[in-house]
Amino acid sequence: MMVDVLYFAWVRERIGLPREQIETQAATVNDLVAELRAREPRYEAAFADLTALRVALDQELATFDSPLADVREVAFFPPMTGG
Amino acid sequence: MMVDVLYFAWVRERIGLPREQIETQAATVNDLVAELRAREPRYEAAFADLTALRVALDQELATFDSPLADVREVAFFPPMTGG
Amino acid sequence: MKVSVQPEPFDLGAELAGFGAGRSDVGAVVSFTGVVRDDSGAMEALELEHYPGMTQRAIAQIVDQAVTRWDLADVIVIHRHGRLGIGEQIMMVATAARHRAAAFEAAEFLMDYLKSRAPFWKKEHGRDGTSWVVAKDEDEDALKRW
Amino acid sequence: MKVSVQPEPFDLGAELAGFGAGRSDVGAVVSFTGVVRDDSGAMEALELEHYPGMTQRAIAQIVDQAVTRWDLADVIVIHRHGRLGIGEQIMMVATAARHRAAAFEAAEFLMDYLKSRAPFWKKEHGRDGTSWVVAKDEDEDALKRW
Repeated sequence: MMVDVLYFAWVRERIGLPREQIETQAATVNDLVAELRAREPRYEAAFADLTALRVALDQELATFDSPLADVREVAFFPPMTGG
Repeated sequence: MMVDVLYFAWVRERIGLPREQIETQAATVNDLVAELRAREPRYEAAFADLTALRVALDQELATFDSPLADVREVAFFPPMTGG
Repeated sequence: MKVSVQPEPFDLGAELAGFGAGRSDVGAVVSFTGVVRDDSGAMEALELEHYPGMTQRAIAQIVDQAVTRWDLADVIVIHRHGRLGIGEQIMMVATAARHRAAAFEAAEFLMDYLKSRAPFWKKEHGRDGTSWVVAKDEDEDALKRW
Repeated sequence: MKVSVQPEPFDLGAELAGFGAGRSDVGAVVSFTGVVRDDSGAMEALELEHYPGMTQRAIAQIVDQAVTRWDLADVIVIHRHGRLGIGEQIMMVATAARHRAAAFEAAEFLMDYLKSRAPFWKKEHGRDGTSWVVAKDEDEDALKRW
């Protein structure tokens, strides 16, 4: 399946792009992260510490063990600092 | 000694005047209240329940057992409802 | 710091414009505005009596306590007296601080103390007559948290 | 109810003028305004990045939670993004309710959730370079009280 993967804040800076389309068979977010980490050192660096990251699936906060079935947009970012 | 005695809210309405000068030898607020209650039924009515009243001495909140020495202004009123 | 006891209306927006401005250490501004409410559906006006000699000083003492307790860059308290219609603003409090917790806590502290320690008394004028607003036990209890 | 995510400044006074007006059941209005602070003395600007598709909806969900939990007559949330100078307003929240406790609590709830659950990220631009603001443990802990 094709998913849009979005990166924000220092995740975006570390990976070097704000979004990309990815063809994946990953069943969960964790599986997708494993695929990304295997790609290049900049992905490895961005995903080195998952406790420092948050994930949203189709624009709703989710957990890294969430299934990716039917998900069209995955976003990775650091803990939010609004307000 | 002469003291200015002020009444506010329903205390003022029940006694029928906002302030008066009183010549008294009362040692404490309680003594002054006893003198006032002995005057007329409208004072008796106003001071019937001291738990429903507050007192300020020279514009500072005080208690009914406070001494009156050197006090020039005594104010009686119900619990405040500001804000 | 500004404390005002007045019969006139105040302009909340004008008071807040520029409040805490020109300081690089203000990150949080909280305001509270009290408005005349009609719970019974039969109220016509709210009358606020106060103790002119004491009011300004009592409020200033409450503000002093807040400033001692929290690190506040600025404070406003404006409290009206006289006869007010439904929906009119009764009073306002504003606090400016570095962080939101201090600004919120100080504003709530000020409100709790103004409610029970500033010499104002409210009388409701309604179609069925007048009645003095009775202080609530919960307002006195609210002071215990500070 | 009003939720706005925008790069433009907002006018706090204009937003609050008329907020909760025309209702006889509003007795309390609370507002919070977040302002760009310079703690280091070397900051030049604060940049706010956000997640356009998600932000408006995430804020609306937080407002829905507040409205479910407290009896609120009205709510405003305005949050800016983009590059802001020291002293500029970042965001505002306002709540209108019958009593002060609900107005204060709902405003604090909204702030706590916007801080940690609305998709914004702050970057400080200073004379010595740039750095992302790190979320504080205490901001995450603040959610536990609700």
